[in-house]
Amino acid sequence: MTELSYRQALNDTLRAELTRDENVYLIGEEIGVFEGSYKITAGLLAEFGPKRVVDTPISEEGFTGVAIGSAMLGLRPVVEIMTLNFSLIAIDQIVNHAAKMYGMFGGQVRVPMVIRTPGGGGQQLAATHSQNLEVWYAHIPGLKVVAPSNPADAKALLTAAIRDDDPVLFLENLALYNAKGEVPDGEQVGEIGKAAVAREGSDITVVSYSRGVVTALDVAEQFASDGVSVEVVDLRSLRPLDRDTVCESVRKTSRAVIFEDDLLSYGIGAEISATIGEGAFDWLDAPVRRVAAAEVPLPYSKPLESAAMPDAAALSKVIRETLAASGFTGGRRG
Amino acid sequence: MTELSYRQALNDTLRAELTRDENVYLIGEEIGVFEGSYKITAGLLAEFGPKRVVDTPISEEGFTGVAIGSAMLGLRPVVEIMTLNFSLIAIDQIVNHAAKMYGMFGGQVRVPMVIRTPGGGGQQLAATHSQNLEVWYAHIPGLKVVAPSNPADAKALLTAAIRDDDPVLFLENLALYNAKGEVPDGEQVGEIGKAAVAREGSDITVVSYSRGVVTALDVAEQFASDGVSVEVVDLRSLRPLDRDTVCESVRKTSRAVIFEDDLLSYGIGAEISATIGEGAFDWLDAPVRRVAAAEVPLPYSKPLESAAMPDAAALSKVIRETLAASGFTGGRRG
Amino acid sequence: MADTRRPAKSGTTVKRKGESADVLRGYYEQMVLVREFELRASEMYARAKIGGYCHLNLGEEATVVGLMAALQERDYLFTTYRDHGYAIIRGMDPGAVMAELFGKSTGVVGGRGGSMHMFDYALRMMGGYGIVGGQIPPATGAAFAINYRSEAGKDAEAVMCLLGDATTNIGAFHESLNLAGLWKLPIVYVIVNNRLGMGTPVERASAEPDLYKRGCAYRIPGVRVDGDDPIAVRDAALAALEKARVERQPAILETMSFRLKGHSVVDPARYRSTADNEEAQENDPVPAFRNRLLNDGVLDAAAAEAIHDAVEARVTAAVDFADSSPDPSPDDLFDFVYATPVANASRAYPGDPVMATS
Amino acid sequence: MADTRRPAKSGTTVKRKGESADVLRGYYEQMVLVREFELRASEMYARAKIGGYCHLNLGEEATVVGLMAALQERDYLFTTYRDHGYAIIRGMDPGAVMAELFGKSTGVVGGRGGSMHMFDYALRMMGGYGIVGGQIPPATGAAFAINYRSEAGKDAEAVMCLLGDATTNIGAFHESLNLAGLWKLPIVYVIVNNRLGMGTPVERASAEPDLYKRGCAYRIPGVRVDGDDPIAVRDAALAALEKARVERQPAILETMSFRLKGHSVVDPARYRSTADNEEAQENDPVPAFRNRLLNDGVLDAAAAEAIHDAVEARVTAAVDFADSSPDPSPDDLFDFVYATPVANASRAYPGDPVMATS
Ligand SMILES: Cc1ncc(C[n+]2csc(CCOP(=O)(O)OP(=O)(O)O)c2C)c(N)n1
Ligand SMILES: Cc1ncc(C[n+]2csc(CCOP(=O)(O)OP(=O)(O)O)c2C)c(N)n1
Ligand SMILES: [Mg+2]
Ligand SMILES: [Mg+2]
Repeated sequence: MTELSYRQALNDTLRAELTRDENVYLIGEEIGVFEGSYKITAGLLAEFGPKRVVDTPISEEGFTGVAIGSAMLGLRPVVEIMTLNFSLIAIDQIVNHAAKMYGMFGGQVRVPMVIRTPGGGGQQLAATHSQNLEVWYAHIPGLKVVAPSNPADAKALLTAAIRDDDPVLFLENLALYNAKGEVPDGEQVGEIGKAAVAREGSDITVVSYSRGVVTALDVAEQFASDGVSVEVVDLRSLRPLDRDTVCESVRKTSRAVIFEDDLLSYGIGAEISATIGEGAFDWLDAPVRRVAAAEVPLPYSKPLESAAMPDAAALSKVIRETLAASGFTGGRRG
Repeated sequence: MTELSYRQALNDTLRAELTRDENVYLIGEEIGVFEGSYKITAGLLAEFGPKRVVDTPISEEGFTGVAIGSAMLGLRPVVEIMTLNFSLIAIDQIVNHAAKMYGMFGGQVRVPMVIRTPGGGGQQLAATHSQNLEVWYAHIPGLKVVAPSNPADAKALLTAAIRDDDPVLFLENLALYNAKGEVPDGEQVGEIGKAAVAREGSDITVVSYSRGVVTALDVAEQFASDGVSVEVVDLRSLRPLDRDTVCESVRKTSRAVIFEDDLLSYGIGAEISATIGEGAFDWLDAPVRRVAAAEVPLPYSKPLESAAMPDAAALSKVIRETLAASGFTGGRRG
Repeated sequence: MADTRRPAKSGTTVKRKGESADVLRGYYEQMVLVREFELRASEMYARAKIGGYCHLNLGEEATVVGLMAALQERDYLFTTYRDHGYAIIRGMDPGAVMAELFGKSTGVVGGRGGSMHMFDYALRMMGGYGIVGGQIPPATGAAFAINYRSEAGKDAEAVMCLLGDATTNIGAFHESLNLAGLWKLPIVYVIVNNRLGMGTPVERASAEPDLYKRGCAYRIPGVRVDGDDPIAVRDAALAALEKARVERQPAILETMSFRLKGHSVVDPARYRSTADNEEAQENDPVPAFRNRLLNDGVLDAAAAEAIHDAVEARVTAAVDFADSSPDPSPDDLFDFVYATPVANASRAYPGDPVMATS
Repeated sequence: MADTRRPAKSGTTVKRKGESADVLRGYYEQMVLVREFELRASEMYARAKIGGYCHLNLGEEATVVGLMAALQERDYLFTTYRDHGYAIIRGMDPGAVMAELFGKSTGVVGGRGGSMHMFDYALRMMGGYGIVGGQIPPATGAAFAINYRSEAGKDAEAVMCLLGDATTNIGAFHESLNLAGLWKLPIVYVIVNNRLGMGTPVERASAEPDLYKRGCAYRIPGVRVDGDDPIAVRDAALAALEKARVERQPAILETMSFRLKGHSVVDPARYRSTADNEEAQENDPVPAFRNRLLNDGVLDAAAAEAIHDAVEARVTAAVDFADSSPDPSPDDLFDFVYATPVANASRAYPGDPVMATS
């Protein structure tokens, strides 16, 4: 075990996979000479050279498509799209091509590629640079979508994604890059499609993913000191979605709140809520509530941005309301 | 009242609005000389000339952006994107530009435009030409998304959309163009953001939109002859979403099934189910079930395509299962 | 104004160039095969044996055959939805192609793709694609992969990427050509200029209607060739491919031909003038090539007839094969969603509960 | 290889051209204003008064001033995230621009947009945009609208659309230029070539690095001009705009300048060589223009000093205004989601129930 930042865990993993398999290469804007907009690829150009670490022009559609074509021939590209917001320009290649080829061509061709990209708001980057559009990708069969919340998962899931023969959207988050955590040493291959119980609890389940898990764990800790036992489920994989782990937790706690950075309507939380409503109906003691972003183009100004984004206070409030709605009588001040 | 096809209702409405306001113009691929891939714009070039009916090169991003810029200057473009599948190429313009400008620029500029586009599978057009991606757009604040299920609504909502000062995605469906229905004569301005109870009933609610409503109404009719009273809610507007009408219906019937052409996970139905789970929790007698498409790239071959798409049989089955799960004892053979 | 002149006809005689009679007859037979296959496909569509969209190579037979004659086995081919001819001449069994059109399990991709998505990895026929321009970035990526793992040289692999005239106006074309030009990738972009994108003539779609010139924005050279002449097409493609292999110099090749029918089988093409239609028919490459061969004595009427009959028989056999093949089974619906199996992938049919337990 | 030569310097003297001294001093003052504003913005960013991304016009002052001098009130301007200078010289109050950077309610768009999204409809400054290339299609659409509702002529409106050198590689550039060329739209695409897209030099991004030539694929003419010379920039822009007005001839104008600092305020630009940095500093347009004016006797040291002081005072006032302005209120969060109110639009803050009734 070593304590690493999320950024360093990614950087280490890329290095390890570049070393392991010469079909693996990195491609994206400013990942080489500039060392990455968020420095995830720092040092890799110097170490592996321009064949393996490919700087591209600003052509998201073009270079994502190039990665797809090269994957069809057996290479294993790891694409960096500078932020999730810019993936819109490449989305036809991702959704109409990478995701469909294996099925549409009757299993004859595989597209082993990873698209790494950070989403998320909270950096005052305004409406076009702060989006959480992962739900779009999570909707698409043929894609796999993972969204690790901590450095250890970042390492294990990036390793798995690179070795997977399908296109994987690997969602990062600007606010997570500096987050630290213990990371197991040596090769770790995570399991795509599996959620984790990030913290066990018995009174209420909070379901989250990516950055939201960090907040959820903080909030759970606070509630613990009030004698309320909060279980936190970290989805980790948005597609496939591990419905069993979610519902199992709710069957135990009888209450659920979903916490997500995403916009509320038609967001990730909608599917989680629908899943719980179907898979844990008889166990539920209160409506499943969602704590999500306000439905506005995210403003630049800090007070407005903060008002629009879900935070620990909002989550705590909804946990309390949900406990109350279910007639919860435990807890010290519950 | 006149009986019209959905196609004719659209064509009539476009003609009426072109006549009414010279800032209205149509733009898209093959809408003029070719008269539209699906002939929605038939005759309009001849009637209004090439200034008002603008054929474009194959440049979805370019011409959608052109429409946006012209709308910023006060024109009122009605864009045809040949099918929803091709909107992926224009999605950065739609989502990062049209939808954000009013908010991002502090209310200084309006983008009064309509994007008409048909979605839907069932025509054996295979994976890249059969998609229902409306949920992506429904997720985005700043956009309005309507999806009329019948010729009368098509007329009223298209009129409203053209007169609305925000960008409106107007979702059509290949399988609806020939559907007929009574259409009120004269000007009709629909209300964006309002669902309709398409058929009243008391035992169970089926929520649907666009093409799905037609099937839902058929199925409701069949159940009626079995003594089961099915209420059908037609969402009509996916954004804003009329949660009140949906929940009011379920509070009455205590049971709900969602029927959609969309892929199941993270589809439109997820939000509807989550909404019901929150807004009608205490009234629900059984889990809310979704009848949606199988999560595969839609195959060309008819037997496979049919197996992947939701139909009346699947809906009937789930209605029956939901009635049973709730201990429903009414109905003749219920 | 576009330079609407056709490139100089490559002459009416073929023998002088020292082409072997066998090769020439082979080209002719291939052209007839594409022609007859497409006519039969059209007929089968009318009989509702084929569904969805169906775009034919009618009028592009010489282009198809010329291009495929230039392409080596080791090369990769990416094309559009108008792909039947390429599929067959690249080497797919016409029966399997017809079966794909019929949506049968014996189709080249098991009925999953249909008309627009012929594919065969072994033949390095990397697919027909339906999103206009969508094939161009992956094709460029195939060239990238060649560059990544092998040296330039006469025996190097190369990529041929086909696209229609109207497709030069989409962003993916621009981004791809810029990357190919910048990185010196071994790829030939073939613009199959049939004068129309659906109903829109080139001059109403492209601000530079001399499409072979559009590489100027990427320092990519371009040539235009008579797409009705299989030999001219072949030679131009050979030259461009050679440069791609040896110099890693990407190129544009524009082939000029005519679309003999509508955009797809259901398009009556009412927007076309009689003059346009006549011009297209006059330039029909199949009788033109037959006449050349007859004039040059490479073929006589009986041999031509025999070729035609043999092709007819093959196409009939293809239809029979398709017709008698089994449908794919709905049980196999979820077979090709993921290549690497992972936990919790959905296998729910419409109406199934989302979880086994609910 | 790119033609890396700069266009010929427009000479060291300005008087001979018959420019009025007032106008010249005015340009100088504007250049100083942009310079000082940007330096102050950088300082305020370091003091955490400004957040998010912040891209400066340092090194592009002559380009900003020259372009804005050519643009008429009736014209429309679309630009990028690197927009402070354009906003101010186009006529926005520096206080309101600074307040926008501070995220205050008195900012030009009420704090909603920040650095990247300056906008003023009255000034026909149609926005700074953050998606690379995203502004190009709407700018082209503005030109479409001009065409739609008014005649060509000397007094016609036109559009100026700015973009960076690296932005010529994105699909939206291609699609837009094709449409403008095809439809003959009154628009001038100004490529502000500061040699770099973030850390990538033009030659490593564009297969045709002489960017003004890239219009060849659309029959759109292009010229390159010294972006360090406000008068040369102005004259070239005037000529291009005139053609756009009168002939509806779209054009490319490439202005050559240097980025004096990093891509944004947080970028230390370690990837740049000392030589590159020195070249950039040597070509700093602000002292260069001052020296020209001093040499020509249009300005003396005292006047230059006075201009500088006046500008300093304005910028200080702008900062004070921004600093003392109120924050926007979270109560107004939902003010600008829809221009036309409709039923059921969400006004839920995070943690609110989705329905009042639940
Ligand atoms: C992105 C996209 N836009 C529109 C279409 C619909 N479409 C299919 S083919 C076609 C015309 C293409 O013309 P061209 O490139 O000349 O090829 P041709 O059909 O003539 O072979 C159009 C508009 C599409 N498939 N994809
Ligand atoms: C579609 C997209 N891709 C990437 C980015 C990130 N990005 C912002 S500015 C920039 C460089 C642009 O360079 P250039 O066009 O030369 O303009 P400059 O910044 O030099 O003014 C990049 C890559 C973006 N904003 N949008
Ligand atoms: Mg064509
Ligand atoms: Mg630049």
